[in-house]
Amino acid sequence: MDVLYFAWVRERIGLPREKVQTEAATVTDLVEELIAREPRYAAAFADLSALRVAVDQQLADFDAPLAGVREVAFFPPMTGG
Amino acid sequence: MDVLYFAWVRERIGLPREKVQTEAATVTDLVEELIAREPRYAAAFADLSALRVAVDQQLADFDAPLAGVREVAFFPPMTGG
Amino acid sequence: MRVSVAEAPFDVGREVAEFSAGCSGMGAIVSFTGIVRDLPEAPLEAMEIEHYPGMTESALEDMARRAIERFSLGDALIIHRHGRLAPGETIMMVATAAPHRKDAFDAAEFLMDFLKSRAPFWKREITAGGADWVAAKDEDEDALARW
Amino acid sequence: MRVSVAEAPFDVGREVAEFSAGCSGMGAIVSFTGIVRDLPEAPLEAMEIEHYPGMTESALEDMARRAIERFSLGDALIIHRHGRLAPGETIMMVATAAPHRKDAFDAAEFLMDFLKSRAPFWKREITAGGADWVAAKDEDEDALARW
Repeated sequence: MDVLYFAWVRERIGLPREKVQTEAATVTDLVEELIAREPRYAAAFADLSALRVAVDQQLADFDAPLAGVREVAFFPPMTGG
Repeated sequence: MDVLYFAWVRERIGLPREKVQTEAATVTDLVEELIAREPRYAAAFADLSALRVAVDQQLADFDAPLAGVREVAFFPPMTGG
Repeated sequence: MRVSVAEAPFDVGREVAEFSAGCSGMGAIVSFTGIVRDLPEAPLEAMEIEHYPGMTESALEDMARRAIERFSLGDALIIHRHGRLAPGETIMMVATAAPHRKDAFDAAEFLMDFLKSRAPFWKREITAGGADWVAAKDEDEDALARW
Repeated sequence: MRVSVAEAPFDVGREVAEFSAGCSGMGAIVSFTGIVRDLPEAPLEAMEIEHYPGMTESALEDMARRAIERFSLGDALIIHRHGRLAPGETIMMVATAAPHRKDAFDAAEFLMDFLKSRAPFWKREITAGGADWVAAKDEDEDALARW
């Protein structure tokens, strides 16, 4: 699965995207796996209320299932316009 | 005093403006004087709720006083924009 | 602030570009353009617009000043044509510039609501069947109540 | 309907003129232009805009489609830049065309409200003191509630 990071999430984790081998059932499960890896992930995911997630390029909730998903992206609230 | 007519008021009365010698105290008094003149005025002023008035180029009510006024205009509700 | 009442066509793109370029410090620009509708089911030959020279200009200036004050605008523009216009021709435009989008949108709607019912213009539609003065709409009068 | 996401500047005047010219039968056109604010009291060196290639385009297309359907638009346009922009540069614009003014205004505000909080763009302000990600505003999130 491709995992993408944008804005300060990208800065804290230190890379814009990576391949992740995971059996995580939901986004929350994936976040927990990432947090367990290294402190920089824990720092990025410290406050989930400050984060948004897209699953296969659609905005989603953290309890969204990951079966069949190819791409998950984490980022702060958007500031377009 | 200059009296101006616009849109279908102008068409019914048959002219765009005229000089009127009047001692009318208010717009309503002026309207009554005009109605008394000729049927075309009576036709134009038959329904005052369908008319608007400007006194010296400012929108006004029909009870507006005419002392010192130089120009009165009658017209239907405006349709700009 | 600029107000223009004229018979001649104007270039919407150029007006928007010039208005935007002149607005330093403003983050939001809104423009509204009104066009003579060209409807196949009700073919219009022309739209004729009569106005009240003198009062028109002062009424538009007054509206622009009120919008600038009420919505803290950096600038406002009103252009309105009169005379005979063909379907598809541009009738008028307003533009507003404000620090943030809500004020720019509100000010443009404020100007349009006042232009519709408080600026001395009268439209007449010319069709094959004759000429009809456009009736004022209750909804346009109602739209003023919110300001 | 057209959606454009690009780093290059665009010509607001030309876009508005072309959009207007292509809208037969529409009486009302609204445009919104967003500009990097140039404030003497808080000098900005640049605004950097990051986005999510792929998702951005599909999110904007989805918003434009929803606006067209919901407000019965004749057409809608969204242009949004990314990359590094100087103060005074145009960030983005939307334009809407509808038979009547209320739908054109509502649709433009609808698009702006969704662009602010639902399109994957992130702004960073570069000043002499450093670089700061622009925080999302509660009022922008609240603005979505009305649609």
